[in-house]
Amino acid sequence: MAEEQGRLTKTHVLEYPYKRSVGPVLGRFFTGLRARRIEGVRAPAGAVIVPPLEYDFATGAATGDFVSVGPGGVVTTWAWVMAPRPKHPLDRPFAWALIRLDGADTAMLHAVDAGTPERMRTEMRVVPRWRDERVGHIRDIVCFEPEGA
Amino acid sequence: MSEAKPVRAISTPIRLEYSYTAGRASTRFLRGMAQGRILGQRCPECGKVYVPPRGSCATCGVPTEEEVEVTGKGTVTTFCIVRIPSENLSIPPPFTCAHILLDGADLPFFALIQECPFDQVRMGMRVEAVWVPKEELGPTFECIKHFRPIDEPDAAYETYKEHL
Amino acid sequence: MERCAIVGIGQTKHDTMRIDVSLPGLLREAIAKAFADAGVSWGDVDAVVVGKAPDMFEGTVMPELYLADALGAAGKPILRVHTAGSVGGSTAIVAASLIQAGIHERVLTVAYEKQSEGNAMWALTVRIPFQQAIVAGAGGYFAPLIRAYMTRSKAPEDTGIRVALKDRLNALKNPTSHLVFPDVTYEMIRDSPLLWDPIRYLETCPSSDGAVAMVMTSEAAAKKAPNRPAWVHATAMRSEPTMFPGRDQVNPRAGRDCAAELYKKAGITNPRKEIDCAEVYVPFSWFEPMWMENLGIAPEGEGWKMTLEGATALDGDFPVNMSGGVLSSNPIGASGMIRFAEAAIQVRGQAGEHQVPDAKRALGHAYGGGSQFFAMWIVGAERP
Amino acid sequence: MRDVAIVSYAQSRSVRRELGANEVEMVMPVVREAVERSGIPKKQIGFTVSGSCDYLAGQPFSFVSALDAIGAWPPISESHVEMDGAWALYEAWVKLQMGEVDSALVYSFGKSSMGDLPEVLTLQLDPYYLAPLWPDAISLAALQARAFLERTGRSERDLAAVAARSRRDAKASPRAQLAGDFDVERLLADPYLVAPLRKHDCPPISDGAAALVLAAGDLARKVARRPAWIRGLDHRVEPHQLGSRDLTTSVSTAEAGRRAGVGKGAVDLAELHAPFTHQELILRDALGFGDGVVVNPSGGALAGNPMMVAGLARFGEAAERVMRGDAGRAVAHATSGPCLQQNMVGVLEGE
Repeated sequence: MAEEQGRLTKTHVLEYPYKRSVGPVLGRFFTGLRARRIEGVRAPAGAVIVPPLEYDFATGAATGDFVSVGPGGVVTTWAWVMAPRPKHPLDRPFAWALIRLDGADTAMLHAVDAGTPERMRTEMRVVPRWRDERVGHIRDIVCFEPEGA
Repeated sequence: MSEAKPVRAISTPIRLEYSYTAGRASTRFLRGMAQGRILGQRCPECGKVYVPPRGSCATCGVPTEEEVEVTGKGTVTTFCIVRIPSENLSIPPPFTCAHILLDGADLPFFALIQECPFDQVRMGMRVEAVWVPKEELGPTFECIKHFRPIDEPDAAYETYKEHL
Repeated sequence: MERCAIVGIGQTKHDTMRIDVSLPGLLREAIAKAFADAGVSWGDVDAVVVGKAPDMFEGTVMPELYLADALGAAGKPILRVHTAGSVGGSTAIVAASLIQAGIHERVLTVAYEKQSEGNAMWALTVRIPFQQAIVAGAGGYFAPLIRAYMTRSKAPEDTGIRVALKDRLNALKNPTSHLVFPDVTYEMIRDSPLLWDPIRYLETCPSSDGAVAMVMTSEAAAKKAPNRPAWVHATAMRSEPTMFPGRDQVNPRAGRDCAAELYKKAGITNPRKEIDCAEVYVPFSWFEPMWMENLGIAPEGEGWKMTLEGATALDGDFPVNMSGGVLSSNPIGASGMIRFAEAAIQVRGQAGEHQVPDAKRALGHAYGGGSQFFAMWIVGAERP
Repeated sequence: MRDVAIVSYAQSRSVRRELGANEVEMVMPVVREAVERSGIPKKQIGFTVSGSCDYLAGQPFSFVSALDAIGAWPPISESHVEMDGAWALYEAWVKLQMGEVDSALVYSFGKSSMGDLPEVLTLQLDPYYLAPLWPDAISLAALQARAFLERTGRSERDLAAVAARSRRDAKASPRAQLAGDFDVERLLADPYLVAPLRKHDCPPISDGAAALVLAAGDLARKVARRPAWIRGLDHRVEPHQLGSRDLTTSVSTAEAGRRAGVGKGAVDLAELHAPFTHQELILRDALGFGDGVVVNPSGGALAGNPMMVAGLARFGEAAERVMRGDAGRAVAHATSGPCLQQNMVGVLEGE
């Protein structure tokens, strides 16, 4: 309890360790990440969706076969974070990027550790940096980094 | 690692912090608590007394301004005995929670009944607020620790049946 | 007003934890069944209406946004209703209104809760600064009201046990039920522990993962449906504040007014006679007699007599919760819509083992908050 | 379709942090004002619907206590959407289209200041692939801004010009939180917040509430001198996964605008719900606006952005201008979700 401009104020913490069942499609993707493997899924019209969904985002129809993609890809757009927030994947300035992995038709969001914004550009190639202790989670990829870095 | 079981669930903890400020009516009520007083507000249209005040009359939809002090004595209108442990519980079950209509108020107040066996609480029982020691008073609801029975005859059902 | 038909209904198997599916997968399981029933697919849907209880149950803010893809909503309107426990009912009403207003031909509505992802008990008792701590949870909120009802009505003390026994026996006839006790007996319920005295464990609803979906259409589109539709005869919603002086929470006026408007719209003057069966939101067994009175099916103070006389049993003259009710499956945000859907299932003659013979008109009921939000509909086998 | 109009509007001034009032105390005055201005007695209003978001305050059922603000007694026919108030307006409009009622009260409220808003909005994202990375709302908008700038050849100067114009126009609005004269060159000299966005490209964090009253046909004509008739209203959503969308356009706005009939006549002014500067440019393109359309004379969301209210406010601000006779035909737009995922477009006209 504290006072601010004559008003009573108090901090309220909302905290819960949600656990989410992932089902067959997301489950296979996360299981793949644990083994440093990235898989997408094919939509009925042929597009390869990465990360995979149980459904075609455009129509709702069920998706089909799994397709190996990446691990590298190209940045389709990016944003440079000057001051990372505590929950961000990296604790130093980095880029958020949409990354279209090789063989995919959609782009996935992740962080790119490029050091400085000068090293970032749209269409640049990036590769994942894997976490040593992988559990089957999107954060098994620590971030991406410029290819050849 | 690849021989391990397929991933069936992921962990996604969430923690958010908020800063709350008490509204006008709550501020007045809580400041009253810090002085060992129970303050309500009267609706200018229907004349009913809200304790704790909510800043408005829920039926008339108008702001409530006039302050009314009520005593810590009241009547149990109904109750339940909580026997199941659960999240966010500060005391171990079993214990009794009651709706208490404070004398002078028109709205029952939800509170614990203690200093009496949990299974001897009854509808119509007269009770009073038990406060924390003076030096521990502050702007919180917890200034009233609980309610306890007092030596008065039970209120007649007719006197509180509108407040169930 | 356009007529609205329910041509497709699907429910998941409700369970404590549907670890086998993702949350979108859970919804799509219900939707796939509704689509098969309606003879439609994703491309046939004009708009989607989603209902669920507080976002904190699963920890996603306004989840209809991320669910848009899973619901095939891209390029379509999507709405998200939230009216506390009555939400499943109000969601169905909003979906029906899109047809009744003549705005869309085919609307998909879906309601869900995946309680196992989080903890509803936690979410409902989060300590909020400057508010009184909720020390007792949902049961602790409603138990005093039940005690007040017992006192007022002088109902026999085992009324709640009898309701629970009836609902748990009905649940055995419903393949989607979460709680299934094949050997359930009166004694088993009587001897189950008191949680929030006077509420016993087996008189209480479970926490479930589950979803329900319905396809609603205009009259023209209903003609193309392969199975017999249910028709919406009337809908009504009513709300009142949580706390005000003199509030009757045992027999809240919002519920009485809601029912009165509903019957008026449906042309019903004697609900007990003119309605063949009802699916009523009963999270604690004692709410059956309380709602029978609130709904005007029984005179005030006499709702318990219907239970005792067996009127609300599957073979009674006014069957209630033929599906097993909320006591048997409770994916909170879906529970209201399940009532609405089960009412429609009855008049479509699709209820299988829990079918009321020749049900022509059924009531679906949902309530929420501190017995303050009500949503109801009457559905019928005949076009209104 | 039945003729339905907005007949009154009220909104609190957007403030960075409302210390004095809780949600109920914030909602009560605007509801009173909107109802009084409508000339329809409160007890005669046929339907009430609100929009809000539990997570702004971090407490379940925040809309339940707001019901205290409106005096819901005797019990009222009422609903709530966990969406911006603009979608509450949509539900009310549908109810009026059914013909069962002739008037409706719509309100919404949001105290965004209570939590860390960019993080609260993170929880709007896919909980498997996106939210666990904790991308914040500003970062996602910045991804969209860069894609837009690179595809269209527009510049950061164009974005700064939107900010400067919005906040200049906001000087005339008593509801604005951020108003004043800003020099584009000076704005461009500021550091990036999340490149390519600077602070001026982003909306302020605001607390606020708004309410409006809808009336149908003759009732609207009776109570309002010049009702703002809703001639078209539609909303559409796009896929959620950002990497599956073209972020540089807003196909859902274009489709909603087409269905609402935006192109059927000249547009005098538009209130567009564009929390970020580049989003105004995307929306203008999607709606096919030329230079003749006055956009966001109120200052828009860049001048005050109470969450859950800012979309409804666009309808209110546009309606007020039609009711005053400042505009004959106006467009109102609301958005929800990351990077303009969901959009609503309405066309408002005087008689």
